[in-house]
Order: sequence, then structure tokens, then C-alpha cells
Amino acid sequence: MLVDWFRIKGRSLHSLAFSFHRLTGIVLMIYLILHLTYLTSLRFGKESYEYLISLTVRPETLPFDLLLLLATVFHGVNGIRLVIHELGFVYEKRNLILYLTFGIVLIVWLYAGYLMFLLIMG
Amino acid sequence: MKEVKNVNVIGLTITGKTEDDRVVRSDNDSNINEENKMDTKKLEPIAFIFQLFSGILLAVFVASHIYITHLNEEALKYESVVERLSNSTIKVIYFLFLVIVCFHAFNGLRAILLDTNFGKRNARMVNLLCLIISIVSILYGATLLISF
Amino acid sequence: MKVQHDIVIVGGGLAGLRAAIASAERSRKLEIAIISKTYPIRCHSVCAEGGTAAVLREGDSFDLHAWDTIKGSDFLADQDAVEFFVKEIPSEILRLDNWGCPWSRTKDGRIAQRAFGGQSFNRTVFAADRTGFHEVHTLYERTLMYPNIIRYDEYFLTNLIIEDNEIRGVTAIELKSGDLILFEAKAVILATGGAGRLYGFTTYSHQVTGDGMAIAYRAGIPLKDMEFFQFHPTGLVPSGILMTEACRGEGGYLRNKYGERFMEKYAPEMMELAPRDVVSRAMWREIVEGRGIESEHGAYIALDLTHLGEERIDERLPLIRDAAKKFAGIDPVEEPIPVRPVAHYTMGGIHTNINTETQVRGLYAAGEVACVSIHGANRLGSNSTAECLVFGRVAGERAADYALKKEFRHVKSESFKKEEKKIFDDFLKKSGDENPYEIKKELTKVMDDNFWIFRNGEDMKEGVKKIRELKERYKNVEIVDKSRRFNTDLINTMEIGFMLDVAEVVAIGALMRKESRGSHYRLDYPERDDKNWLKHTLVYYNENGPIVKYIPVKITKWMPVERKY
Amino acid sequence: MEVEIKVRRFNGEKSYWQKYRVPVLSGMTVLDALLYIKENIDATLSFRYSCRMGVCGSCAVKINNKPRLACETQILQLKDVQIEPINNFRVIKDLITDFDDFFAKHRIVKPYLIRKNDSYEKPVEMIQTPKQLKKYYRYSLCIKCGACNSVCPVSSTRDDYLGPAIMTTVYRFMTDNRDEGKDERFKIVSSERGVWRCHFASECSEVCPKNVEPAKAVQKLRIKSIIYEIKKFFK
Repeated sequence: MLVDWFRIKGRSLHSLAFSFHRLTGIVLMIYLILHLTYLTSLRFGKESYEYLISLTVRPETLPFDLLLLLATVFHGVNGIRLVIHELGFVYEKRNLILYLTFGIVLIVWLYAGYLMFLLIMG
Repeated sequence: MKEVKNVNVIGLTITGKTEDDRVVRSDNDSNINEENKMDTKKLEPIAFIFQLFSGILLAVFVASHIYITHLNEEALKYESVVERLSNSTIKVIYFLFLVIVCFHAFNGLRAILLDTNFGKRNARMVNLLCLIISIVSILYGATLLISF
Repeated sequence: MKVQHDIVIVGGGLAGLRAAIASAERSRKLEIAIISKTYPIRCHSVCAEGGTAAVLREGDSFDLHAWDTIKGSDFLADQDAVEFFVKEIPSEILRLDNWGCPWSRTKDGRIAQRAFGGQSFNRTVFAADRTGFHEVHTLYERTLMYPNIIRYDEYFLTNLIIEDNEIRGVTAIELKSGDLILFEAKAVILATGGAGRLYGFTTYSHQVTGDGMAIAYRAGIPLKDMEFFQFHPTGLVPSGILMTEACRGEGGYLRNKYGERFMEKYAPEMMELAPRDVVSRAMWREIVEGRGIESEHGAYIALDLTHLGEERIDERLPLIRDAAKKFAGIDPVEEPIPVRPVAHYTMGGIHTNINTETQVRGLYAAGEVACVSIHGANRLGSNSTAECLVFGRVAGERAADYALKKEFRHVKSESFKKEEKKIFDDFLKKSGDENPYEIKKELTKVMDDNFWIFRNGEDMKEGVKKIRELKERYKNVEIVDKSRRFNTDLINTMEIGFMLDVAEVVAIGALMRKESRGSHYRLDYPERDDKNWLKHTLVYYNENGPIVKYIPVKITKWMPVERKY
Repeated sequence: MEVEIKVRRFNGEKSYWQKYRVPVLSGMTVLDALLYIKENIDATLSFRYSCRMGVCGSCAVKINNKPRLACETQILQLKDVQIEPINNFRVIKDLITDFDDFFAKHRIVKPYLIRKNDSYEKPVEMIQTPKQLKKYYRYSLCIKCGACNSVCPVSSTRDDYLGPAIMTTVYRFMTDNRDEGKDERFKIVSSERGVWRCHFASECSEVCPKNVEPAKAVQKLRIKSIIYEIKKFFK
């Protein structure tokens, strides 16, 4: 059953990372489609583009932006962790690397989020 | 006479029938090979290696993409976007980015779908579908790059 | 329902799997079925730890191995069988090697051997301390190679079908559906293992209840030498989990509460590596005479491995370390392990000849369930897995030869219907007021109290009486679970019925044998009596109680002498 | 001391929780408690058990949401005890699950030494140094209890995925220096239902009661498969 991909009760952080990776992957894929559609407005001239920008880039949408950012950062950093393991390296240190991954994700996200916050809030 | 056990999910018969039609169960090697039709069999390792390396590239691409678009308030202005997209070097890089991101995304989707019984039953369809979607989105994105 | 196979092997342990491979190698035309109560890799053979004895290297010889075995058996072993047996093992070891068994190796990559009790040469081949585990997995995986071996996992044997002194098939319950299934066969091999769960304190898996022995016994086939029950010196306190003899083979010491290596009193030459009966008796004497170490689980003896060092223990005895940590909370690297003698092996079994044939045509028995009599009154460590391999093969080949010559003869459907009615209508639906598990508990208590290492006439007489009482009470049991699907309650209750029969045979045999030999030690007859008792006990089933007969021991070139270690 | 034990039961039609109170002594395992229930309280409770020393692999159940061997789990180390059948296997009755598919998969990966000059009648002693032995020995310790399969996210959604335990077996035979059957096994393992389905959730290694580390075996097997595929491509 599909819920088993996101089952974390009684399981280790490794399963959490797996669930999250899968979830963020799906979210990012949907976002990619939206993003491409959205950019089409560029072709219809300045007004339609700026209308869409004003619709999405504003303080009210900031939480969504931040979540999206988290998804991106997590998917990227965790992806690199997976690449390392899947090439057969440092298996024995997998717990340490997992903690490190979560740490890096948090730091990068907080920092980038802060920058974004500054940008949007002016 | 009834069979004692039935064929189980992976296409392996575990039983001999009884009395009249005694058929000894075989390893069903042919069955296994048949199941993995040529295209999917070759596709899997390539897809995996691609996913791995495209992932690394994307980490770099996406980071710089976000960095550039969120550098300052000007970055998202219509004029600056158009100006950026008019540069032919950037155009090439963005096209590459587009190809990789589309394949990575829909190859990911393909992997997820194949993780299910639905994917098992419709493996060819899933492969084809994901390929088509990624090509369509690449073409779609490319029209944007061309129009400037 | 009815199924037909050329050969039906009951039991998926070492002997059963080996027999299946041997039959399949004999002829690819034969259809071979393995019926087992559990999945084959869940059998009790996986619990074998120490190793398998084989003559492989310069300096050792078949005669030496045979002599060790016969001396170990207290001269009750059939010597022709032993001679045949020792010659066959080396190629079995090499076969397992070729099939993928991860034997432990010497530095130059050859198969390593270690010391074991009662042996005059270090001849035990081993795979760390999981020898049985690796052997079973290797054989099981090898059976997967043959398309003509068909497994019926989780089928519970209920009866043998014998007509005109010839085997016709077996009946078994398919646990998953709860149906009784008739297996028609030209030849049947019984490889169901021992009956160790008769005792409460035992190294045996929970399912080793002597089903095969009891079923054959009820079908009129005699059981041989059942009074000889091996007590392994080192069972972990309190659970009884086996601490392999290899602990001592690798150099471990046994110490009493004063820290003395008391074995110097009992076996000055071999010390801890004397045969199991000698060591067990010595330990029990220490405990009885108050030199054991007291604990909440009773007195025990210390098995000291601390001087071996962590590296050697991890290399050679990893499972022991793991088990001691998990089940007793003790790390053998730092502390001695608490151990006590524990019921470990059924020397006796279904009476077969050297070719594993029973008195019924087409019925074979191999492994612990059988008594070809190579172990006599006391088995040497690491001869049991060897026996399963050798005689498993013999049984498989003999059965294949027999089946190739034979035509199918169908079983009358009435006898199947009768069996079905007996189990599901009479037994399962019956109401009564006895709890089968209560009977089992009392049975194991009787066996533990009255038929333990030191036996005497009075206690045993009492024991026989109690077992008969329990048998009476068993007629009145009620099975609580009335459903058909995976009814473990039904299975357990039937097993308890089998155990009662086997226990009676053990008890009668022990009571009748008025001497001390090997593992059978009587306080009222403490001497070996070759004049009157150098003979095998045979017990036949009878409605009104067992009938006991005796047959002579086959002696070829080794005359009985005093047994000293 | 008494402990309350909650057991997930299934009688073929419906599934429900049942509670039992069991007196507990030191050193008592979950399996002992289950046996106590069966023998004294409720004989209809069904579960598999055999060796009670952690080598037969019969008694893997989910204890407090984690798959473990009942015979190895000390009851006093747990606060409340909640026992369920393991996931990803069809439940037959109470704690008993169906392993037929699992063993059928085990069969198709050819888990035996494949050798060209294999003689049944005249076996020969083969050379294998302790170093070569050590390379695969850990992976030969798998007891096939199914704990790893029960937590594998892919096993839960695709029933013909070989699963961690089976692929570990393949890796064990591939790294054995006596084996000559790599090509045959790659054919099976480097397929849609084999190594390419693993996404390294690595939960299998976390729950393995024998520390076999299936996740590592699968990753290594995948690298081998990649090299094999590349070589094949250029041939």
C-alpha cells in the first residue's frame, strides 16, 4: 500500500529520510510543471507576466515559498547523500551522514529563507 | 484432481499436479526472461546512472538558479528576465538545465510508478508515458528559450 | 485430497534434505516430495553448533575415528555400521564444500578442524559455531536446483499407510488450509528428528516432539535403545540453550564454586574433552554434592572462556557470545557462562539396518529419528550432523533404487476417510476436561525428575506409573481451538500424544536395563554388565503396553574394554 | 510482576486486538509470554516458533511497531508490549504470515554455487582463504525471518520485488570465490524487480536481528550490476 512509503512509526530516521525524499520529489515535479506553464506568460508580453509575479511574489505566499525551498534543499542534499551511498561509499558511517544531512538542510534552508524573507519584505 | 498449490505472484508454479496430468514444476527461467522485455531491461541501468549524475548536476544548477533569480528585486523584473534569456550562452545553459531537470523529474516519477504493482503490470506503458511527458515538457520549455 | 509422488520424505532437516538430493541425483525421473512441519530452514538441525567429524588429514585414520566412536558409545554401537559411516563422511564434507558451505578455513585456504570431546585427533570440521545452520542452508539451497524435488512446507504428518507390510503412503495435515492430504508414494523416508522435548530442560527446539518415532512405533515398527538419552554438559542456565562443546574444544574450562577444574578427578587425561556422558555425570555429581554455584535458577557450573581472549571468541564462537549476552546477560569474554547438563540427543530411534531400511518394505528412516546404532549408548560430539549426512544419503539412494523398480499401488479410499474422521470428527470435536499443556508440563516434570542423568529403579518405577496415568488422562483432553485453518492447538495436542508414547518407551527401556552404560547411569546398578546387557533394546507397540525384546550388538574387531579417559 | 500484552489477532475474517495479563519473571522473552498465553489462558492464539535461540527465523513479529524475533526480545526491557504480525506478508492467522512467495523468490535467484565442473560423485576440496571467506561470510548469516522485507517500502507496494533478504543472498553467492554463475544471477537481479528498485531507505539494515546489513549488500550488488551492464554494452 502506498501509505507504507510514508510509514515512520517505529522506524528509524532512515525511513523518514526516504519518505521525505519521495514526497519532496513529487512536490518538486508538480512545481516544475507549474513553473514551466507559468513562464509561458513571458511570451504573452510584459503585462501578463507582471500580473502573475504580483500574484505570487508577495508576503502572503512567503510560507509556501519557504516550504518549497525546504523541499528543494532537502531533495538536493539528501539526494547527494543517496548518491554517495549508492556508489557504495561510507556505508558504515550512514547514521552520522544522515544526521549531517539533516543538519546541512536545516542550516541552508534557514539561511536561504532569511535571504528570501529580506527580499520579499524589502 | 485439484492442484495443491496455485501459481504465485511471481509467475512460478510450485506444484506438480496430481495423478492424471502429472506435470513437474519447472524453474521457469524462460518466464523470467520473457517478463523483462528488452527495452526495459536495457533502460533500467541507464536510467539509474542518469538519475545519479543528473542529480549531482541539478544540485549545482538549481542552487545557482535560485541564487540568480532571488539575488535582488530586479532579478524578477520582466526586462531583466528577457535580457537574461536573450544571451545565447545562458540560453544554451538553460536548455541543458531544462533537459536534465525534465528527465530527472519524470524518470523519478517512472521509478515511483514502477515501485507499485500498477507499474509492474504496465511497465511498458509507464516507461513510454514518462518518456513522452519529458520530451513534451522539454519541447514546451524550449519554445520559451527560442522566442527570445 | 490426494497427491502422488515417487518418494515422500518426511522431515526437512539435514537428513531429509540430504536424502532428497541423493534421490534426485540418482534419477531425474523420480518425483520427490519433502513434507515438513515447518519451512526446512526452520528445522532443529540449524541449532547444531559445534561441527561435523570427518577424517580429512594425515595422521588421522578411519580406524581411529571408528575406535573413538565405538569407545564413546560404550561398545553398544554396531561396529559394521560405524566402519561404513566413518568412511563415508569425508566426501560428504567435500560435497558440502562444493555446494557452498562456508566452512572455517586454515590460513592456506583448506578446511579447518578443531578438537572435540572424546576424539583422539582434532577432526571436527566446522563453520564458526553455526555449523548446523550453514549445513542446512547449503543443503536447502542445493535442493532448489533440482526441478524434481517438490516441497510441502508446513504439513503435519499424522500417519503412515502400510498394507501387506509395504508402505503405500502417508497422510498429513496441510496447516494453511487445515485439510488432511493423502500422499501416495512408492517409498517413504522418515527424517523427523529426535524426541528431546520430553524433557523440560533441553537444548531442543520446541517442535522436536518425536512425531516420526511415535507414528512408526504405533504402526508396529520397533524403537531401539530409547533409554539412552544424551545429556549435554553445557546448557545455558536458565533457558537450556546449547553452549557448544566447541567452547571446550577451543580450550574452555569447567569450574565449580571453588574455581577448581574438577574434571581432573573424573577424566585426568582428556579433562573437559571427555565424552559428554562422562562430563555430564561429573558436573551433576559436583552439583549434587553441593559444589555448584548457587543462583535463583538453581545450582550451576561455570564454563570459563575468559582466558581465550576476545579475538578468538569472536572468530570461533560468535554465536555463543551473542546468545550468552542476549539470554543470560553475560559476556563470555569477561565472565564465565553459567551452565548445567541438559537433555540434548536421542541416541535411540526407529530400528533400521545399515541400509536405513526398516522392517516395512519401502520405508526408510535416517537421521536422529533412526537408530542404525552408530552412537550406541553415548554419541560423540559432532557425529550427529555426520550421521544425518551419511545416512540421509544412503536412505535417499536406497529409496530411489526401490522406487525405480516399483509400480504405484493405490491406497484404498476407506483408510483415508477413516483417518480423516479420526482426526477431525473424533479428536478435534471431542469435548473433555483435560488441558493438554498441563499433561505436557507434568510429563516433562516426570522425565526431568525420574529419568535424568542419575537414575534408580524405585524412581523409574514411579515414573512409568505416572506416565501411564498421564496417558489415561490424555484420552480425555479437549482441544479449545475448533477451527481448521492453521490450528496449532490441534497440532500441539497431537504432538503431546506422540510424546507420551515415546516417553513410555524411554521409561520402560530404562527400567528394564539393569546396568550402567554410556548415558544410562543407574545408581542401583553402577557397573557396566557386558555379560548380560551387551545388547540392543527393541520395544514393540501393543495395545496393552509395550513389548520389550533384545537383539545382539554386532562386533567386528573391537572387543569391549574398560572405558577410561 | 504482571505485564499486559496486546496481541493483534486475525481469525480469517476479522482482525482485532486482544489483551492478556501475563506474570513475568526476569529473563522471560516475548516468546515465553506468548507460550504462557497459549498454554494457560487462550489456546487458540497462533504463532510460529521453533528454536527459541534466534537461529531458525520463525518467530519474527512486530513488537511495539518494530519487527523483532520474539525469542530474543526480553520482555522486561519493554514498557508495554504490543504484538502484531509483520507487515508486507499476508496474514494467515493471528501472528502467522504467508512466506510462500518469499521462498519462491529465494528459489528463482539460484541461491547455490554454480560451477562448471561440479562432480557429485567425486567432490574435491576447494581452496578459500579466510580473507575470501570473510568477504561474504556476514551475508551468509541471513536466517530468512522476513524482518527486512516487512519494513522495505518497495516490498510493500510491489509484490514481485525480490526484497533485501533475497538480494543479500545473491550478493553472498556472487562474492564467493568458488562460484562461477555470475552471469546467470545478473540476468535475474539486474531487472525491474531487482536492484533497480532499491532506493536505499536502509531500514532493512536497522531491523536485521542478525546484523547482516542487507542495505549494504544491495548497494554493492547494484554497483556490480552497473559494471556488468556497461561491460555488456561494449561487448
